[in-house]
Amino acid sequence: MNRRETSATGAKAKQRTELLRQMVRIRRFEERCVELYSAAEIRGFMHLYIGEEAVAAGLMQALSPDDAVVSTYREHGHALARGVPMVSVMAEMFGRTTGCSRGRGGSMHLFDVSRRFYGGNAIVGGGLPIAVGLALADAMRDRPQVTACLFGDGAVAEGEFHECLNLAALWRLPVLFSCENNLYAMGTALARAQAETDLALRASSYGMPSWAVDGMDVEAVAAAGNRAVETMRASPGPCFLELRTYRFRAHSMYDAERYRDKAEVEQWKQLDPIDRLTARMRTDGDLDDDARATLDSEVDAELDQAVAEARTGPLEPAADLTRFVYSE
Amino acid sequence: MNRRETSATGAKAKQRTELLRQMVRIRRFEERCVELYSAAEIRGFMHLYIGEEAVAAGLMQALSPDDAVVSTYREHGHALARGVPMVSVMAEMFGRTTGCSRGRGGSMHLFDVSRRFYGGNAIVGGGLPIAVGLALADAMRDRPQVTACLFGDGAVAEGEFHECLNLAALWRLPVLFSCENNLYAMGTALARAQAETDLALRASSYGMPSWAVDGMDVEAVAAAGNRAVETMRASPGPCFLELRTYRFRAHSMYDAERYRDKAEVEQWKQLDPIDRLTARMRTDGDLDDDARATLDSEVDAELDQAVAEARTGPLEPAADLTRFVYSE
Amino acid sequence: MSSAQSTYRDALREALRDALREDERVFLMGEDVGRYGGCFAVSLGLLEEFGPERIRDTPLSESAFVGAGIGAALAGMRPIVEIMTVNFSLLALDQILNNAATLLHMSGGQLNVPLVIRMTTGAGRQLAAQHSHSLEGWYAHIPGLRIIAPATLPDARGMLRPALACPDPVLMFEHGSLYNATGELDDPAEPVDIDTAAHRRHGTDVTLITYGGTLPTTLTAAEQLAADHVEADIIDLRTLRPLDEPTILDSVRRTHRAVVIDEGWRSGSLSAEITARITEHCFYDLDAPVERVCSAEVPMPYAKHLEEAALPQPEDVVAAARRAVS
Amino acid sequence: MSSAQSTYRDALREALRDALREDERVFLMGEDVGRYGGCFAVSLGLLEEFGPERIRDTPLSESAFVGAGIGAALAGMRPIVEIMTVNFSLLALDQILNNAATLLHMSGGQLNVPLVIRMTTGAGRQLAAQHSHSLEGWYAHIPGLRIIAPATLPDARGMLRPALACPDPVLMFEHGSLYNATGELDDPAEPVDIDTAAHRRHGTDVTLITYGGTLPTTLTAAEQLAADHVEADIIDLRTLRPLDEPTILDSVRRTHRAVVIDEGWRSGSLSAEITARITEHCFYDLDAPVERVCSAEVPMPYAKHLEEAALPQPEDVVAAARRAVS
Ligand SMILES: Cc1ncc(C[n+]2csc(CCOP(=O)(O)OP(=O)(O)O)c2C)c(N)n1
Ligand SMILES: Cc1ncc(C[n+]2csc(CCOP(=O)(O)OP(=O)(O)O)c2C)c(N)n1
Ligand SMILES: [Mg+2]
Ligand SMILES: [Mg+2]
Repeated sequence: MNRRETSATGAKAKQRTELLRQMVRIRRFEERCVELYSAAEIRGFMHLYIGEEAVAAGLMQALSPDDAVVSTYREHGHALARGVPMVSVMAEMFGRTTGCSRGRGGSMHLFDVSRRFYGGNAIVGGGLPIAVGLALADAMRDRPQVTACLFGDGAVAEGEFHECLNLAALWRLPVLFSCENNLYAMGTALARAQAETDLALRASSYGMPSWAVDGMDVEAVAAAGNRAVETMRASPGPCFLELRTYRFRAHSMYDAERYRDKAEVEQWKQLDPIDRLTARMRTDGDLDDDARATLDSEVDAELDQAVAEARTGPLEPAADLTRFVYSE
Repeated sequence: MNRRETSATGAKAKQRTELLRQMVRIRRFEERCVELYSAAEIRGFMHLYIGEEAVAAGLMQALSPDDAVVSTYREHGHALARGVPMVSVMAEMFGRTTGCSRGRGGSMHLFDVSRRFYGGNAIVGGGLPIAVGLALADAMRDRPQVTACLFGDGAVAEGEFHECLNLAALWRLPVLFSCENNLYAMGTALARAQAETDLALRASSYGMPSWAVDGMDVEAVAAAGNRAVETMRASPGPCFLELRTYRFRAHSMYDAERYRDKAEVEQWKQLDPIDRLTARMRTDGDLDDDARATLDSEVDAELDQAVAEARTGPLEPAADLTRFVYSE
Repeated sequence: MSSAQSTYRDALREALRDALREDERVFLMGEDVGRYGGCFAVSLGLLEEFGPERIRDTPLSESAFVGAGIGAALAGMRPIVEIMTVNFSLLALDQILNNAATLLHMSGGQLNVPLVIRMTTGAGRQLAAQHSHSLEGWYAHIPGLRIIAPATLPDARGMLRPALACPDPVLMFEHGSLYNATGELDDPAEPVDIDTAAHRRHGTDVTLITYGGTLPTTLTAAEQLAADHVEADIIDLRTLRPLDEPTILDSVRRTHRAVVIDEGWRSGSLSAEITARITEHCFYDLDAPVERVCSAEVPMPYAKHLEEAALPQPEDVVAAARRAVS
Repeated sequence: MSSAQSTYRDALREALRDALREDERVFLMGEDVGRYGGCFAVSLGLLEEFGPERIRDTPLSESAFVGAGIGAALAGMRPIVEIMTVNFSLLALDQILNNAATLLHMSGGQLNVPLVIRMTTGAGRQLAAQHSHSLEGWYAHIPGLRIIAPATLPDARGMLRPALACPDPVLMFEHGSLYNATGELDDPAEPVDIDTAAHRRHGTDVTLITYGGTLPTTLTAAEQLAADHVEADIIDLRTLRPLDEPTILDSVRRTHRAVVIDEGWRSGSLSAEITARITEHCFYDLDAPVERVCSAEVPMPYAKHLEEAALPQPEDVVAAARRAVS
């Protein structure tokens, strides 16, 4: 093996480690959230991303800091992978002023304008027009940025989906439509919501490059994300990625999961994106027990610190309740 | 020529005459409306159908009286071809209680429940969900009816279009989506509104039979309408027809038509559906000067009578202003 | 007649079940009403009893399925459309205002729309700015609609029937904080109408006017006031459009003082309309200006202490009533 | 300083032209604003001057292009979005309420939305039930929005600039019956703010409070009243949210009588809020209940005589003012 190869391999291993780290950060963060929710330290609606981490980790690495991200209510993973500090996400869940939305947003409304992370939208489909507008502004100013817009399979049924795909295609705007197809919208299976369940095919009818990706394989997502972003930077216009994934947990914190088989869930768990990448890295010699243990303990340290800081952060004075209704 | 052939030819000639009569009724009706509008006897927004008569005449003959129709604000032609009496349409334009909506609707809101003519909707795309619901009710009660839903090319950009095509396809509802593609939504050419201008192709992506029809040829429309209705009665589910047509006049009563070439308009006028059918009938010996003159004078008599009655119809007492806000 | 412990949620479900059993034209349609059992479990079990044709899960297409409810109603069905929460109803507002509320008039009386639309409303569960609206008072602005808001178990049980019997569109608002409310329910249920307000407490010192999610708040406040020898007359509006003006005005004419408690944002809320009506009709009977206790004019914040600060609390009602009687 | 004859429409266009010239972040987007010249010809000629990038025709996708305006505003542009009429804005209400009005708060102050949305409002042209709404007062219920309604040529000319300078979303309502209104316009134009109401007439007997399309109605009524020796103080609100309470209350404290004239449907209209505020703050100053002159609660009928009967007429204002001063 010559040096060139070693360093390429080293770079790849580093990239993989970074992808793994992001996925583990998200997973561990959310597992902790479950505990905190059970202890009533977090409240409101909380939608877990567990099982879908490959999508956030793979997509976000494709973006540059100048690119924009528009997300949903199931966005802890998106925010963390985008670089929103864990402590400010956690503080938000605790409703503290140190939270990334000063405690006014909660789990469903994470924002970080310094990272061009534009939320955190709890209206299904509601973020798509905003993404189109962000991309429009960039296009009008001849900036090379793209806007990644994440949404679920459920959003495909909304009128706004249609209006936005058409508008972005018509005006050739750099929106990376990223559909996290986890097969369910709450309790509604895709086939009970869509006459045509091939979502990439549906999207391509608007006249934009569209393809489906194994959303349980973080490297596949990363490759697709890179390719889409390259395509968009090279020539204007949107792309559509259907990221085929699965949520391992309930829709929100609790639900009886009457709408799907335990066996189906188990089958998908076999495709756990963290396990898959770990296994692949071990096979390729990119990860050993030590390295994995180090990674885990780094993440745990980050998490412990985040929880500790979040828990003790200040609360907004009630007298300031009506701040931020209008600009100051 | 044996008797069988004669009578078949006779039937065809009769059908053609009927199609011609409907188109002439619509054309003459609207030409009179223009005069009445200029004389300020009709007010409000008035959208003329002149040039598009083949669509209404061809489609409506495919429906049975039990079928339902949902229309737009450009619906004089639809109402007349559906069998709403000319006098009650005209009286509506005059704002009389003898109008088909008691003078409360005007040009954009013609209704006739006895003919299952459900309006008359001035919100672009607003009629589509209603059509889906009418078809749903019929489907739930195993009735063989279909609901024809007319709308323009402009409506294709609306979110409701998308939601309704998907819902009808998903639930296999008998909606005949009838898109009158006259190439413009007000001043916006189709190519400036749709990334994909082949509307039948777009519709087919929802998983329903869809095809384009020469909307300037009333016999082609009739054939397509018949085929679609047969298809739908034979096996449940929607169909989509893209009826390629053109409006000869301004969007509403007046507009400067800054958005299209005079030459383009002239070219389309060469395809005048009344002229085309007339010519074909003459060639085939289905129409002679006398017959045409008779038809014209019958229509004019109907129209004169309609105007005379409409003009003298009673006005709703102002004291009854708030009737029909709630059921009585 | 017997009576049993129940919840607001169960009462709603029983009403749905009765309606589905009694009239085959009735069906329920909305997001996750079937397999999931309803996002707030109101329709749990109905799919199993009535099947997927009548308990109809819809895609996330609010405008289409609300409009489809209108169309089905026109064709003689009696659809009950569930919108998960009032926040999402904005996506269907065109259908609700431009079609449901308007078709009867536009058609000169031909097309009535016997449609019931149910939705959850209100804050109090830290669901933040896009899931905590109280827009029922806002909807009450629209002619052609009837707006109802059951606040008690008997009303949750009883208002669906007259709503379905009504030939016009009825919007029914269920406050999210009430689903777990418990109480006794008579069997057979007492019939309820959707025309009149209900007296929830009798008193002569001040009239407290409220509805829905703030009824419990108001009842609590009344107890505190009573401890202080201020006896409140409490009116639960139940129907927000049309308002039962006589009941409101009668009470105010007796007490000469009124407080309106309304979870809507204060400016342009239903409380403003009630204040205006009272002053228009009882101006010379009033001993003090009508007081309003509303939500702060802020998109609802997530943090618990801020949400509480934003919402009408019993102490706010007590303070307003004290001002009125002082 | 000179002055010239102009129309309300031209004044709006001049304001747009100035904004587009002065700030390259400004662009206009909406249905038929470009090639068609605007459905009411407000933007006629702007496409030729500023090109299709900045005078942007949109497909019929109200929700998408309003939301795109929000997104573009977030990214530093200064979009002006035109919705043809307020009726169609219902299709974009989710974006307006759940996003434009809410993002600043939800994000804890990070995301302001400097967006201007213009739309036509109001009845009077026999456009019937789906094209005649007056919903600006209804929109004024929503925290996070600013609502403005220029009624005069100088305001049509002057309010866009402060609206664009405002870091928050501003909805501007143009009454359809005003576009052809003529008058003098100063050059250079007097600056106008979007914070204060304007006095349109001074009088001491009764305060008439109105805005937008009913200002001419109210001015006509005032002349009739003056002939009868009743001198009206006329307040043109101009900004419906936030309300300029001091100006309203000052006047009522002087006249002791008030009439609100508002084209919205009476129940739950802005007139109710104004009535409530006046009674809350000036209860002991009032010599008579506040009167309201509103539209009949009916989807607007087409027939001319019915539409006229549904809308506030000068005689209705005169009668209400007479009741107030009697
Ligand atoms: C417009 C709207 N309708 C309904 C809801 C309630 N709701 C919240 S999440 C959800 C399911 C969305 O499914 P999907 O888009 O597939 O995303 P996922 O939750 O699977 O990530 C629903 C119905 C909502 N928030 N907004
Ligand atoms: C939701 C909505 N947006 C805008 C309008 C204004 N408008 C009325 S007709 C029209 C054009 C519609 O074009 P199309 O659907 O092609 O029908 P056509 O007029 O060509 O028959 C527009 C924009 C409207 N009525 N409703
Ligand atoms: Mg999903
Ligand atoms: Mg068209």
